[in-house]
Amino acid sequence: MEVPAELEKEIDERITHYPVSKRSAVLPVLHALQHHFGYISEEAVEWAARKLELEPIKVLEVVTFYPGFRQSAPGKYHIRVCRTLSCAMAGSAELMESLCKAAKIDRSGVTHHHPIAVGEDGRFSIEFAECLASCGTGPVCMVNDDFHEKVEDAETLLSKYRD
Amino acid sequence: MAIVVKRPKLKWWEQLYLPAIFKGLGITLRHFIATVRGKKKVTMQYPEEKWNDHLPEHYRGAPALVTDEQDRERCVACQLCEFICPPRAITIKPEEIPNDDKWAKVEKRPKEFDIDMIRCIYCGLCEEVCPEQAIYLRKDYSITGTSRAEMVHDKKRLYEIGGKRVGLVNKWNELK
Amino acid sequence: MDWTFLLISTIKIVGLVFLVILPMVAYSVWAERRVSAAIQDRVGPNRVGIAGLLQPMADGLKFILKEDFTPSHVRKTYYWMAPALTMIPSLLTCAVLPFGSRLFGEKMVIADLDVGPLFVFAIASLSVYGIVLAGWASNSKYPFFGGVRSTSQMISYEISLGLSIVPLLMIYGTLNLGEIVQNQAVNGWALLPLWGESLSFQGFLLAIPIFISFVIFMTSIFAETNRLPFDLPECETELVAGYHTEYSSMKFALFFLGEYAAMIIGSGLAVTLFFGGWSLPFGWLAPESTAAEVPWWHGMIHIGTFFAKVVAIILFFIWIRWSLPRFRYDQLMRLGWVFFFEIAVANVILTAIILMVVK
Amino acid sequence: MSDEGKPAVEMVDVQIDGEWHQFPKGTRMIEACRQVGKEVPHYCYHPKLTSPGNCRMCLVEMGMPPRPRPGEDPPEKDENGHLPISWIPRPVIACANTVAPNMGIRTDSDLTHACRQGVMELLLINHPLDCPICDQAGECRLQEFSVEHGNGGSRFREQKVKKPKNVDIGPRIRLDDERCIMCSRCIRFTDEVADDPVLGFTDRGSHTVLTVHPGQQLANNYSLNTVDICPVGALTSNDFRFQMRVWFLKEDKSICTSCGRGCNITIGSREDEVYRLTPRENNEVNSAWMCDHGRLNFHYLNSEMRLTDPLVRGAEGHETVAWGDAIQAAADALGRCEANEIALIASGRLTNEELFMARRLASVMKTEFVDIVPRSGEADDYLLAADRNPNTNGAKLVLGLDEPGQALKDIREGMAQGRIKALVVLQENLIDDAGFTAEELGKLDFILHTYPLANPTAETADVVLPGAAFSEKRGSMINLTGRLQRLNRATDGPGQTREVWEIVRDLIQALGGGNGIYLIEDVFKQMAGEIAEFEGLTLSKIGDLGVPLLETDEKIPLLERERERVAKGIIVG
Amino acid sequence: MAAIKYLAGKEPHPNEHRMIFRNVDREGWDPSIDTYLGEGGYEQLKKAVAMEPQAITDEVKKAGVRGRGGAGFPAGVKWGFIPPNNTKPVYLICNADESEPGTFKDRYIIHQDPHQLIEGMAIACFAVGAKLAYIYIREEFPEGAAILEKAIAEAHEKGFLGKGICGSDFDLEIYVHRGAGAYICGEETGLIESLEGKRPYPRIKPPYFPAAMGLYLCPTIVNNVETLCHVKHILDMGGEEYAKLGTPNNTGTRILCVSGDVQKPGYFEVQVGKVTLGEVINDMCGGLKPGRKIQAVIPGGSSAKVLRGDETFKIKKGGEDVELKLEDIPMDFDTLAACGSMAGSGGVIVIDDSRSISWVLNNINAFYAHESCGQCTPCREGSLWMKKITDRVVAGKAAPSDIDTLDAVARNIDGRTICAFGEACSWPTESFIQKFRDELVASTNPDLDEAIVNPETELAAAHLAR
Repeated sequence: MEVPAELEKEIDERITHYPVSKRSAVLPVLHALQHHFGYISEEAVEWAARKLELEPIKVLEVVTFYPGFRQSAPGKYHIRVCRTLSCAMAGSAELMESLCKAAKIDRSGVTHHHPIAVGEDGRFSIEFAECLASCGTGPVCMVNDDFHEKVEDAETLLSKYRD
Repeated sequence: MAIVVKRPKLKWWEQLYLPAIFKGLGITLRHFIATVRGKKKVTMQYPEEKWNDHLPEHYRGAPALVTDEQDRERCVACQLCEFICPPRAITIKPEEIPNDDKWAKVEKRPKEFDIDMIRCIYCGLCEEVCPEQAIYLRKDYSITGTSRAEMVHDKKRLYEIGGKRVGLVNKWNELK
Repeated sequence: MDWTFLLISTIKIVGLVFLVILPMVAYSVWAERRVSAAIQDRVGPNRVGIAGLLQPMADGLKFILKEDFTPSHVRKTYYWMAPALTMIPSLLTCAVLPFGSRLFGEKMVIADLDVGPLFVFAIASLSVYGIVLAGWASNSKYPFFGGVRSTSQMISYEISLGLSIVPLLMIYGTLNLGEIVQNQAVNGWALLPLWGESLSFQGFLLAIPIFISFVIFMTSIFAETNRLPFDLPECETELVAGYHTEYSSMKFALFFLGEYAAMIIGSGLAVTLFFGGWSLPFGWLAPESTAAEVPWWHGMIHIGTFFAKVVAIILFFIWIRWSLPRFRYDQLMRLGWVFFFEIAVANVILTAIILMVVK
Repeated sequence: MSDEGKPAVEMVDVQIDGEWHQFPKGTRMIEACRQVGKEVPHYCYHPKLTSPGNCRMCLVEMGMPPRPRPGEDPPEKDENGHLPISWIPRPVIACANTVAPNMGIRTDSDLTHACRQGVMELLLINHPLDCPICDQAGECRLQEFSVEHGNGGSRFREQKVKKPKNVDIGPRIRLDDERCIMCSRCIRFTDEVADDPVLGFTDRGSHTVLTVHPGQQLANNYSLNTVDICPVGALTSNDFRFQMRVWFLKEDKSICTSCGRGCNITIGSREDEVYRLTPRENNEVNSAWMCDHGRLNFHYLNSEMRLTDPLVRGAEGHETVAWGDAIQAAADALGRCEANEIALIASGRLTNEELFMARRLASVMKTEFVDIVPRSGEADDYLLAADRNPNTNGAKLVLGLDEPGQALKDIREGMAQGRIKALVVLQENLIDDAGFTAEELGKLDFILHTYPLANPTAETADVVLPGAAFSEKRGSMINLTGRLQRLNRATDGPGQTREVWEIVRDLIQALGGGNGIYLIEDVFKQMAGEIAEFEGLTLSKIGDLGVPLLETDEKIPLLERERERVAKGIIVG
Repeated sequence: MAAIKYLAGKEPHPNEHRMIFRNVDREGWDPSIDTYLGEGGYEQLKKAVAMEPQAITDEVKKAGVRGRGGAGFPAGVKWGFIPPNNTKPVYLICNADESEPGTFKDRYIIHQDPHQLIEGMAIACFAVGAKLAYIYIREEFPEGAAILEKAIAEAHEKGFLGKGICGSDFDLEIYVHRGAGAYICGEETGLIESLEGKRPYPRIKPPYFPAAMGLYLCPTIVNNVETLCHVKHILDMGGEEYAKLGTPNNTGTRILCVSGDVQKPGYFEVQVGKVTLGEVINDMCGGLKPGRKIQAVIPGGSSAKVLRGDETFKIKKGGEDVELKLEDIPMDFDTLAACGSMAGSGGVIVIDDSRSISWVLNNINAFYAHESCGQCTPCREGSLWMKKITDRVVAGKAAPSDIDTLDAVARNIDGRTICAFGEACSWPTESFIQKFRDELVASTNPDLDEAIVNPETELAAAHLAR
């Protein structure tokens, strides 16, 4: 795993936000790494641990706790569909189904430990997320960092990311 | 708790005990006559006649180990039978099932399992205590041998006597 | 030296003791086992020979072949002596028992003493030495207890035993057992006064003390022979096997034999005193006097009668054993000293009164 | 511990189950309850570790005096000066909360019982319930509290959460995640005490899994303590695993003899076989821990190499003889020697009593050549000491040695020059442990050697006697901090093994007549008469936790740190 | 104030009282500092740094503003908990980890009016003496985080942050800290742990009350986004004036987020207690979908206890017994608490009679089972157990007795956990069973009561058959 200098510089800057304890920077560092690499690999965990002078297990503990961190590579565009009550009432299950169909993703292998399903072509991956905090405009989903409200049609949504 | 038993107050003729004695003699005489006349027959002529067909369902014969229908050891060497055995007839040496074993999931099995049949009193506590339903009292009752060593049933012998016992054993459940 | 007397006596001793009493002992053991089995709805020994009749042989063989083991902690001399001391008195007592009238002119009794009952008691009580000695010599606690119990039991019941037959002696006026039997043969058995002289008011009246005597006598014989319900010297539940706990093989067998022999002699005495000995009821085939000639087949019948009666009494012994539970030791002593002793004395007086008043 | 010299601690009145007691301020509720005999069940709480309060087993009902509303009269005190208690409807954990003035605690109320029952049920739903296989069975808190507080049945009809089983997380430890109840004791131990934070939780919620970081191992010298503190069978010791059920083990209090620390231990044995050593709490020596090195250093006790009978060299090598003959042979040979022709090499592994007998022997044999074999290794910053002899201080005191090992050089020199003709070696393997050579020893006229195991030195000895090992003898030792502690016998040695003091006593007797010693107590009595430091003591007065005997400036790093944490109130201690 | 024009179709309802949301959906409004300054931005900060910090706290106390995060604890009182003899640094954390299902107000504040938050935070920091503050923003708002960071940089530039703010000797740094998708980080001690770089396991209280032992074991104030925004307005209006808004003890305005089965879900800033639930649903949200009836309402985020549509509530108000219908409940803290629920975070979820109650409960339980941190036993084991039971209820594989088990499990969690998550996850179940037992039992199968439904046995049998 090669961490580009630019990224490392950004990470170092982030670390300065926590003058009391370097350890606090675990989340920002991991976010930066995930943003760059798409997921947090074992090496990334160790790199972060070295960077923050922590035992690797302390970083792994954090990585595995948060659903926001992925330990396996997602697709180029990672879709998160809200499944919590308001969105579910607004039809997020149907949305998930149509998205999977449109992006050709098979979610049958999804388990608690592997919530992410990646499409055959690797372009799209998808998972259910808990509340994305836009309950009034359900069903909602996020594609990478883009937020989409009142998603009616899966194809329209995906077309924006098909290049 | 102690219970105080009140002795019945006896009449004077009862105190002589003679009526009771004659009554008793009468009873034994009746049995004697009945037996002599061949009216009663309980005794079985052992080696020629055997009980095998008449053994009750829960007859307590020799204790033995059983496998399940896939020939897997049910015993996990928990040593509870060794603990409960009143005459201390059972000796178990547990071992770890090696990781490459087909049944490694269960982790533990008996390496040695000896029941000293000279000591065994056929009480059945081992069967009762077994959490894996691995030890059963079978119907074998004529356990003989010509040396003390021969009377100690080892694991192999115990499985020979025991045979299979069908039924679900949760510990093998791969999904668990 | 009267060689004929010696020869005949030897024949009688050998014949009676070795050909009759000992086999009888053996077979009473067999009978004990078979009868007890029958009473308990079992089969009993039935494998050796027809109906297990050879079982006593097998047992005997086993006893003989077993290792004659002497524990290291015993007092050896006395330990060895004890079984013999139990066996011998039992066999000795049979010397005075008239087991028949006459056969070929010879009295069917080994020693026709005039003090028959006294001889019996004197010798029989010697057997307690064997038991006491065994208990003491074994040098372990259960035999010791057994021995001690045996002593006190013997002493207690010897008295009532002796006193119980005094009424009979008073009635018959003789101590010669042969004459007592002859008397009964002619004048009705002590317990069956239905012919001869006993068919009188006094005769019937005397039946009362005689019956009392009989009960005391029989009970005391049980106690004397250590039979259940008075087998406290060897009671298994408390003392393992009592005085013979430490014995095995033939030495043990001697105790066993002695015990059963004592039982047979006791039965013989009971038969002689209360059931008219070798005589048949109602004076059938009874000789006129002890001196009278008896045809040989009469003699044979008399011998047969005697042993038949003995066998009946033995069966009664066995029957009692498998019917009644064992006494507690204090109950046993109480029975002997508080009841039987007093009753026996009173019985003597009662007999005396009857004999004097009702003439 | 004595509280003398410390400022008086403020005491507070606390009502526990209706009875008023006094406790120093700052006492944890759970400890207060324990002190008055009300055991509060708990899993995560450990007095030597921080309290995260996560198991929720120690929930109790708590109450405080009512706080008057503005304008209301303050509540009145009763005749004993206690305020009424208004009970808080929500239960609180007893492990992390401290007592407060006029506080009320109910450990036996309906709510408390309901909480315990509820927590037990929840702990058990995803627990595999494989007690027959699990090594912890018999000393499992889950089992114990389930019997005490569980409701006896399960309403759980779902499928249990599946987690990794039989995970190899270190050379000495095995992990079963399904059994884990996430009390985090092991994590806290490795973080706070062992300073080797390799354990951690991954994932979350019901799926939380205890793990070591991939590629790392829980391998520090204190790793097996995690097995001790694991309240369930999640962590098991590879060494003890499946060897013996704990309910068969006879437990005897003793001390570890693998280094000079003298950690207090419990020896678990069955039928004269030692199965495990576990630490025993002693806040002056080892807190509640011990090192893996000491813990596993007992397998030689059950070894096939054990000497079982006295041996005397005959025409065809060593022959088994009776004890009396062996002692007589030794006495004959030693009796032929002049003063200072014999050297006595005792051992720092001997008890004071044995050393005392050795001292007697030296004076009977009229020799000045007395020493022990020093033994050292690397010390760590926790418990393990550099001095690997458990009783160096005892040897110094009893034998009067200044510098152990000093006289060894003289002895070797004397041997080389032929001045020393005979050697008495008590429980030391000179060839392997003290650098002696077989040739050197071969030159001597006579060697008497006692040792538990067959060894090269025994090969050269004329009389070889089986001497008892540490679990097979009674006696006392003085650890590096100068504390006199007691060994107790847990097993009988194999064959005809005898304790060294018995052997030496018999030898002295054969050399010079009776000495009035029949019991180890007699030895101690005579020792107390001759050595001032032991005056007034007896073996039984030493007690299970030992008594301070000598002043040394030895510090125990682990204890120092622990005391610091106690002072800060982080842990109870 | 000149009339503010809002974007077409997003005009506030006449019943609204827009204060925090004044600039949300406003025509010509953007989140830049210039726009903000143009509307009198940072004036209050300037005013504040000239005041005594204690005076600000007093104003806030006077205003009686209650925490908008869920618990409704008065913010001023919270600030006052910092030990008076404190020598350690003080931290302020803005809790922007808005994860309560049904709540979505923070999103709009952060996205559209970040400077309002920053100004509020700066004032609060000044009041409590904090020199370092963090905005803990949830991972799902990447855009919000960027906007905030940009806003912070702008404020820095203009001297509203950094050293010597507005000419005073007050220094302040605010950093944005992104979470990673954990609901538990909304719990203040969990948030602090997360911010310390650990697993967000909530701490035990006592001894870890944040105001005394918070971030890095120093006094720490954790406030919700909306709460901090109010600070600015309190200073603007003055505490007493502010307290006149709303109803006594339930002062100010609050933002209600309505979702679920209504015609027009959305957000409404209203004076606390001045609007009833009925008005919110029927009036502001345009009522239910045609032909539907209210089956249930969750009035304060998914962890609030559910209210049944046809329920009536007997409560005491001003010493009098009143009976309220669901529609008549005023949206304030105290009345909702008296009705057995809570105002919580202001997320109102309306459920009409087309919904299956067991499905709704299952969805909520799945959320809490997923979000349980797993630190303490009852919630770790219980939340998943509840979810598994409701899974079966939904699948029709449950027996009526399972409903009792479900209730018992919830009660085993309630009140016995380290943090309030225990209540959050058990209250929905408890209240749904209390109010909709018949509906839940109706979706069970009484035949299964006797049969021990143990999937393990079934699975094991299937495994053996292989």
